[in-house]
Amino acid sequence: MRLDEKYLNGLMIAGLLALPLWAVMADQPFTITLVTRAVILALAAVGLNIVLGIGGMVSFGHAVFFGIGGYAMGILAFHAQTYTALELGLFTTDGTKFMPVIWLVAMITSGLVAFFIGLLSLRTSGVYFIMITLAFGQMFFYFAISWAQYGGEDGLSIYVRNDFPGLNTLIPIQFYAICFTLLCVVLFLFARLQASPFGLALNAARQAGTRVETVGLNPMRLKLLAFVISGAITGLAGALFADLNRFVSPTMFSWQLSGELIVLIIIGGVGRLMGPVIGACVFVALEHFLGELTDFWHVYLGVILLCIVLFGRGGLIGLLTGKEGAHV
Amino acid sequence: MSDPVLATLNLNKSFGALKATDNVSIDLKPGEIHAIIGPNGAGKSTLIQQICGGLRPDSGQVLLCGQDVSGHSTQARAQAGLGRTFQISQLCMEDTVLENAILGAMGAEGLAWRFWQPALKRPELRDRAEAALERVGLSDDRDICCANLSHGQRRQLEVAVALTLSPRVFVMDEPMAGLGAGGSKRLTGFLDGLRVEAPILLVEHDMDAVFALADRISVLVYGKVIATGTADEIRASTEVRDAYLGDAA
Amino acid sequence: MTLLRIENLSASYGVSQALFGVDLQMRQGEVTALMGRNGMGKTTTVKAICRTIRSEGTLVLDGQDLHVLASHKVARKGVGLVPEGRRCFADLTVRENLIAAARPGDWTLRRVTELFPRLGERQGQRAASLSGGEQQMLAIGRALMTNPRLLILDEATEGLAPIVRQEIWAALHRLKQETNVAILLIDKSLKELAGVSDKAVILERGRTVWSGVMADVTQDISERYVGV
Amino acid sequence: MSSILIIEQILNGLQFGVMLFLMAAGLTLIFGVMGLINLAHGSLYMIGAFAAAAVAGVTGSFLLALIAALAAAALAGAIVEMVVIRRLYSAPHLDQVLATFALILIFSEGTRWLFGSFPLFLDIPDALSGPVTLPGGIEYPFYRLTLIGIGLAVAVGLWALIERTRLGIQIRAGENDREMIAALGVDISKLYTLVFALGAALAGLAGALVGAIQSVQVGMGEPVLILAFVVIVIGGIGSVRGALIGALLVGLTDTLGGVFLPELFKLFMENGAAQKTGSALASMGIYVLMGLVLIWRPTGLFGARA
Amino acid sequence: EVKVGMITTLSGGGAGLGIDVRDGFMLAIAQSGRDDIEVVIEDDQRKPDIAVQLSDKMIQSERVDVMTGIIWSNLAMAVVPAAVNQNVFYLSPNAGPSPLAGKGCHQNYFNVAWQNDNLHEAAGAYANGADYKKSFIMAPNYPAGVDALTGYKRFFEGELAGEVYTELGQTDYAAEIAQIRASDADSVFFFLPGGMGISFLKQYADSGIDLPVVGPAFSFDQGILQAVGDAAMGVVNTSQWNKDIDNPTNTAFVESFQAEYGRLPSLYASQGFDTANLLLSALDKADPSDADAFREALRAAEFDSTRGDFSFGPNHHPVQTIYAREVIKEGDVFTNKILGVALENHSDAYAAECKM
Ligand SMILES: Nc1ncnc2c1ncn2[C@@H]1O[C@H](COP(=O)(O)OP(=O)(O)OP(=O)(O)O)[C@@H](O)[C@H]1O
Ligand SMILES: Nc1ncnc2c1ncn2[C@@H]1O[C@H](COP(=O)(O)OP(=O)(O)OP(=O)(O)O)[C@@H](O)[C@H]1O
Ligand SMILES: CC(C)C[C@H](N)C(=O)O
Ligand SMILES: [Mg+2]
Ligand SMILES: [Mg+2]
Repeated sequence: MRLDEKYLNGLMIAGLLALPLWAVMADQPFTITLVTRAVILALAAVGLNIVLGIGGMVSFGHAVFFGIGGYAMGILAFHAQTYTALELGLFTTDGTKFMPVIWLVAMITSGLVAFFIGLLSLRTSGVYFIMITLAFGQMFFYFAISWAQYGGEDGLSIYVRNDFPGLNTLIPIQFYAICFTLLCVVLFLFARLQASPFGLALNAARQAGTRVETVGLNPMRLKLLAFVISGAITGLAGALFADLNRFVSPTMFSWQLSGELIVLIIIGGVGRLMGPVIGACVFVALEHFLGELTDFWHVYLGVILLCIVLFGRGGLIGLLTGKEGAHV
Repeated sequence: MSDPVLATLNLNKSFGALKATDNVSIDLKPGEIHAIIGPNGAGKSTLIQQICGGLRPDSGQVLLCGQDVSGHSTQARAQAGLGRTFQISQLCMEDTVLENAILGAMGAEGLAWRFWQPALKRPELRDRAEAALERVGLSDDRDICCANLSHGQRRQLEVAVALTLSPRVFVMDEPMAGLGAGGSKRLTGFLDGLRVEAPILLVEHDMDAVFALADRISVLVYGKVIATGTADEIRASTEVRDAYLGDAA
Repeated sequence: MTLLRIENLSASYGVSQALFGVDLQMRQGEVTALMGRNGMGKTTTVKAICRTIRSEGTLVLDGQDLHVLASHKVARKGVGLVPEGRRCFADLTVRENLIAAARPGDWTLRRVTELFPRLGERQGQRAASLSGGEQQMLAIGRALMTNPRLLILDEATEGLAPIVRQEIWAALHRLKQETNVAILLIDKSLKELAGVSDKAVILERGRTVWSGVMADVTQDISERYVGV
Repeated sequence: MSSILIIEQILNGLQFGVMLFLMAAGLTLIFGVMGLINLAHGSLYMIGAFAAAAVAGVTGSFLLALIAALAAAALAGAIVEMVVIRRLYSAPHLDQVLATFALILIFSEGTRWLFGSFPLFLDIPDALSGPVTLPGGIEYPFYRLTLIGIGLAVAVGLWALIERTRLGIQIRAGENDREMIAALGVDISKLYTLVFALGAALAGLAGALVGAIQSVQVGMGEPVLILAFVVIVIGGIGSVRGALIGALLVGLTDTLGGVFLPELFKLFMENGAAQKTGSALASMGIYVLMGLVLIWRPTGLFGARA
Repeated sequence: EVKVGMITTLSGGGAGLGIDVRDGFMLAIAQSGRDDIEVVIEDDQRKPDIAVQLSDKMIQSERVDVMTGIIWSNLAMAVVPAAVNQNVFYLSPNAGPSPLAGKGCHQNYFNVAWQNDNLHEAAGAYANGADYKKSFIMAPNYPAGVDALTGYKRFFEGELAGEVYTELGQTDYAAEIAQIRASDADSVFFFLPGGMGISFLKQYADSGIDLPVVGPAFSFDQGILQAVGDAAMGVVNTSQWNKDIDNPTNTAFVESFQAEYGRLPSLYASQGFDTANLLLSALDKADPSDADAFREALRAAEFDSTRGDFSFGPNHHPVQTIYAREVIKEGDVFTNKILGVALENHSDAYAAECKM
């Protein structure tokens, strides 16, 4: 029996609504934290899915944007909590603990960085693109490690979660509501984008770059814009992730994290709307439940992931709907 | 005589020691089909690549409607009205036939930077795309995924995508290749009618088609134009016969 | 003696069926033309023979059921393929393309470059940078290097200059006369096909709708099934 | 800084480069030639080191240990190819990424399961230990000189295999078009199993050789993996020569950067701070190098294709 | 019923340390015979974000009273401040980053191992005693590495022949060894925990340089000494514990640990064991639900430590004796032997900054 992708998507959203509500009733706050983690990782991966799934650019350095989002939050909140001034050359600020401003800063900064990284990286393609984005990731990673002002390798702790008007973000379900809403918004945008002329052109640029050029479109510009949008979304996710943990550290820039984001997408299904969401949920659930079974749970995780690739072409969504995903 | 829509002036291109294009000057006038023939490896595709912006000539110019486009990118030339088909199909294999055509329509309408309304629901794109598919006879296959098309069907789609652009010039690299005998006959008839919309620079090895269609024929050998003339003139040239036609004339 | 026997062959691409019942018989030394309009299943039949697509029905080469063999085993049984779209190894040189396929027999690097002198001149050039026609020659040369008993040419002369095409047809005539190789030909040029083929098989929507001696392919038949 | 020290550091850079090449050699083969993104390459390296340590522990023979490393890694490689990789050649590249990522997890924790959580002992054989004096009075460990020799030998052998043998040609043909080379009668499956096993064996050899002067522990393959990727991408994928040059460049950049950047900063900074800043920049050095190379030549120094 | 949450590294390359801490801890719990203590153990994979989430879980869902287990300073920095602010007690069995000892100290945070600088300070003190005049010092470029060199310099009275920060996770030390050779140092101090130390020592031994080496115990613990092998023979290292410290608790601990797990305990195991015993001693006196009483009970530190005398300074960090040990071979097994005291009843440099 094959499932229609639409139902699957609906089911997934319903699940993400129901599970935390149940957790509130059953007084299982950690379940909420877990789901929040999955939702934030999903958000980051949705960002990556734009370049990877639609545009076919395998960015192995998306942790850069995740990390920038994280550090944007960390730095702003750090200055706000220590009442120290943040000198930004032209002007000085006291930092802020106001989420929307933090998000904006996170998205703008990571979008800008994505612009420059994209500009340089998009000269290459295929495996070289994978590696040059990795190179940028590593540069940021090592930079963060030695950035003593903000904790270096130790990272930065923010003692209280940042504020959102009208909500008490310290209550897990309320913070979850914020993350979930943002995920839904971004998913909606993703769906529109994918079907829009821009999405179609980007998708075409993945499959046949010369074709796109000969109809008078500039694949480089399409890809670059996609990269910027993608970076900004992943940056937003990074800011949320930092807020979830009330902590940022260079591991947010690590290549393992970039790799994990890619893995999430493949598990769910490349280029699928819900691919990253399903991938993130499954991954987080596996990580959690397998960890309780045995010390050597990585072995089991590995075996399960292997089965997903071998038997589910097009990830779990491919397995359930019987349709292959985008070829990247 | 009217001004040429497309012209090359002394184009040169070498690959190492090989002169793939040697001082080529050809032009294309409104309403005509100008066929380029020549042995394999003579440099026809290389010439087309230079005209369309895929390769940068070592020297020489490309003029489109009198304007020098030599320094322009592929996409700029397409926007300026160059519609091209490839010798080896360049299609989005995971997309449907219609989506491939819509992509062309987007290029023509300059509509790639829209992020909201689904591309398939935009009437201006859809109409344009469906009209083009209709003309090459692919209407019934519009929802088939490109990967599931046969070789010949893909060749038809190549032409359809060029049509969606409503270009001022067509540049076609072996559009008949891969079409069956029946398909070639149909396409020949179709191109015959197309020349009034826009002139066609046609590279083709199918001599039946070339002789039936071409107002002028240029023969390219080792990167050089060795002859230009009407079908009869070319057929009569012994030089061309030796280099290319054999006894197909 | 029957070399290749195909009966009621069916094949699908995923859920969409492409062949519904192809019948085809070939004998050693015989040239058979496989005809039909675009998308009627010619290439799919070839793929089935080469075992690059799954199929059902009878598929027997020289008494051996091909359905139990892997693709490379079929080739080693003597099936040489010139595929649609050439598919030369783009990053290899001309010489390397030929060497990669070589198997002992009459056809050697020397003989192939004699047949196609142009390939000889470009031995060190990457296949990707060859002209379309040169690639086609390379594909044929490469298939010959396997010293096949059954040579399959799918769109053998697509994109070739008339003079080269004549060369190739002449080469095929020579092959037919000088060797005992069986040839399965797909090509759009009816005239040339008729000149070299002994028999013809016509496909329509994945079925054999006509087969017989080439000479019997009347104007009527070709108009009906091939569109000319 | 004395000139002898500078020479010695350049030598160190070159030697580190050759060591990197040894690690990258198997990866070039698998990644460059078969077009497979094998993230589990580091695991095969680890398997080699562990097998060597285990056998050396029991027999006390370094030679047997090397043989064991080759055998174990080759076997693991062959099994992996037959059970997993083989099904993925026609799949999108990304599926290979996920599958080999899964293999890392399995191999790493599996090794820990077998050998425990503590590093293993593997030492340089007596015959190769200690320094020798080079012309100019430079004292240099004999073992490292041996590594240079082995690395160069592997480079030549590999280059000859890929470029000069029929097997090599068929392997490269297979990368271009697997289906086609099979249709021409080449048993590409067997060939690829062989190549994979060979690449794995090289990784295992590197693991054993390098393991003798490093720590043999779970996870030792991961940093190596990244470095090896950097090396072959700088050199250009599929080019053995490129991998060697890339490895030397990376080796020199890393070593000399680590030594000279702090010195440079000392010119205008206080000692400790100069050390910190200098070594921070040095750790980014090879990635900056890779970025620059790729921006300059998008397909690496000797690469033809993407 | 008391619930203890242990977050430690149980998978991946750094797992050995976490496993030792856990085993030592659980050994003490088992020996206490108490069945009203539930220990929840989770693997942090050495990732700070995972550690933070696990700590959320411990606090929110498991509602633990006491937390412990973290090995790495950066993970401790991520977890501890938030945890103790939520009124949970945290007993550190290993990491002792300087901020948590100074300005960031907290009444609910107790370190049962050492402050990060301690062993390095002791190494500096030992170097003075050994009459070293010029040291070449080296550590990875990360906060604990900076702490290490700072600690050594704080006590070492000689000059520095060179000061080098290496890359975290570096495996090849040829360049540094060349620098050492070229310098006019008379001794080498290094802090390279885990695999980095193994690599360095092997390569150093093979280089033919024979300057004396001194370092903290982290590259010479029971878990990795076998992997370093002969290269470590005779090297002096500093530690607050060794298996030959002569007191009944320690003798019994070494014996029972070996009986239980079939291997010699490391200093990490001893730290885990001491942490559990500190906890048990406090539980005997008060219940964690009475935070003030329980805190007082912890602060008193009335338990038999494997290191002998043990007490807390004002910032809840140990005041303890640190020894110089030498690597020796007992039969086939490499291990350490105490040479003498490096620092007696040593506290740490940050206590003055701590206001609680
Ligand atoms: N990138 C390249 N590097 C080297 N030589 C090249 C390159 N591209 C083309 N060539 C050579 O230039 C010549 C012209 O090639 P081109 O593809 O233009 O021929 P063509 O006239 O289109 O032939 P066909 O009719 O067979 O398609 C050929 O000999 C080819 O080998
Ligand atoms: N890879 C594929 N996936 C799915 N369907 C396919 C695929 N290739 C071909 N088909 C379908 O199978 C049918 C037969 O195709 P085939 O390629 O055998 O035709 P053909 O006779 O060789 O045509 P042509 O002369 O155009 O090459 C066609 O209708 C085509 O749409
Ligand atoms: C094992 C110890 C040296 C760990 C150290 N506390 C660190 O933060 O990394
Ligand atoms: Mg051409
Ligand atoms: Mg066909």
